[in-house]
Amino acid sequence: MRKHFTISSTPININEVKQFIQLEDTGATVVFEGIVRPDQMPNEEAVATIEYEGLSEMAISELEKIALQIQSRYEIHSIYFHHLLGKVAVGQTAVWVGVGARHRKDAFGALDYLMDEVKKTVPIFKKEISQQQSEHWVVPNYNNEK
Amino acid sequence: MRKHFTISSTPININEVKQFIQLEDTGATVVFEGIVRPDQMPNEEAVATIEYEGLSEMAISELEKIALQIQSRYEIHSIYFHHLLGKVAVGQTAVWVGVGARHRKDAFGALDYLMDEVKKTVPIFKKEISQQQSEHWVVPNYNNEK
Amino acid sequence: MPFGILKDSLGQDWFQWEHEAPATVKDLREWLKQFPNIHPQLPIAVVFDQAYQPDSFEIKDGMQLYLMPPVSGG
Amino acid sequence: MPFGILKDSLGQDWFQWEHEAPATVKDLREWLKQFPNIHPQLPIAVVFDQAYQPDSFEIKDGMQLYLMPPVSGG
Repeated sequence: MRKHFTISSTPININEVKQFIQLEDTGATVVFEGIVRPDQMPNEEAVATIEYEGLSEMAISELEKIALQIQSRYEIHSIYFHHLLGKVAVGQTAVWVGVGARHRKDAFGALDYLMDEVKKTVPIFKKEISQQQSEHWVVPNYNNEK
Repeated sequence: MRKHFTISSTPININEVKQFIQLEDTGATVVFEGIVRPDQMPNEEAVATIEYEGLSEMAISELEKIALQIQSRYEIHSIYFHHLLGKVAVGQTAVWVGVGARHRKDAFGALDYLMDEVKKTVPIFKKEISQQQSEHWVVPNYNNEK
Repeated sequence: MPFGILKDSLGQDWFQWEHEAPATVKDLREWLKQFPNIHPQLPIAVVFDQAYQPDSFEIKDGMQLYLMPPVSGG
Repeated sequence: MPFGILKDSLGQDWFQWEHEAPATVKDLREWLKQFPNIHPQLPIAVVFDQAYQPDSFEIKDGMQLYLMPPVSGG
């Protein structure tokens, strides 16, 4: 299986993902982008930027584990994962993920599974920042009132 | 909801899909491409080209019906669907589909649902053609021996 | 007008169907059974006015219908 | 080294933990309860050597550990 995992501060283009994931007998490619939304923060200010921090080396190691689980569940040709660290403005993509497979259902299933697992174990943390410079750490499944 | 449905003989680029589906508060975009595979035909020759034919006007009308069903099931911002008619060579994309939504699960669900329904009702038909010019109509769920 | 594999099975792009009125989609399906090149297991959909029509749909003089095998796009 | 919201809760990038040997991840978790800025419901993962470590993991002298709140990438 062809794999590419990067945790980086440099944005990429959807074409890079697409070109990487399509191999000779690939019949389905799926590319997901996670984009920063202008959500309302707890203090009712709007998110202007999200700042991501993380442990790159461990993140790659966790992604490798997830890739092994995916290989045992889905027939796929390739995985591409690129997550930004640092500040990402509203409307900008923070994560690009692509999967190539013979069949659509495997590509969809693998990509969905990958993102579910990323949100459980891959050490990346995000802080919402408003135009007025208020900050709010996003902590899933936790009462995040300060 | 922003919608774009085309049945055409002109290929497009993944960027066109991506740009169309990302609106102001979109947090997730998913783009699927269906690509012609070098499968083995019943006579054991390899597919070199697929030729698609279809009823464009009715296809658009069926897509509109599917879009209505999707809107009642998923919260999405946009759908893009572009299917080629005519000959498409191995390794080339025959269909581009994109969905934008606030959340990934809605985008994934809607796109998967759309493709499932397309394969049931949208009047597009495909014929595999080998390098040696053998032809084979693909008829799902049917014993297709000639 | 037949589409896809049906065009090859019938060997022509279109044909005329003559039937004593009243006729339905079900009658048309029965009539199609006479063609030895159409596999009896092949589902055939009948389309009029850009929409699939049920067995009970009444076919009137001069209507242009499409005969469709299972779709295979995507 | 604490990560994410924990860095703000603890007010510093790193700190030293002194404990009579032997100590485990569970002991460390107990010790963290003294910090009033850490919400008692916040799950904290302890990472050593690029991997999550269970409560039973034995912490040895000089180990550099990471304290992690729930991840929120993607």
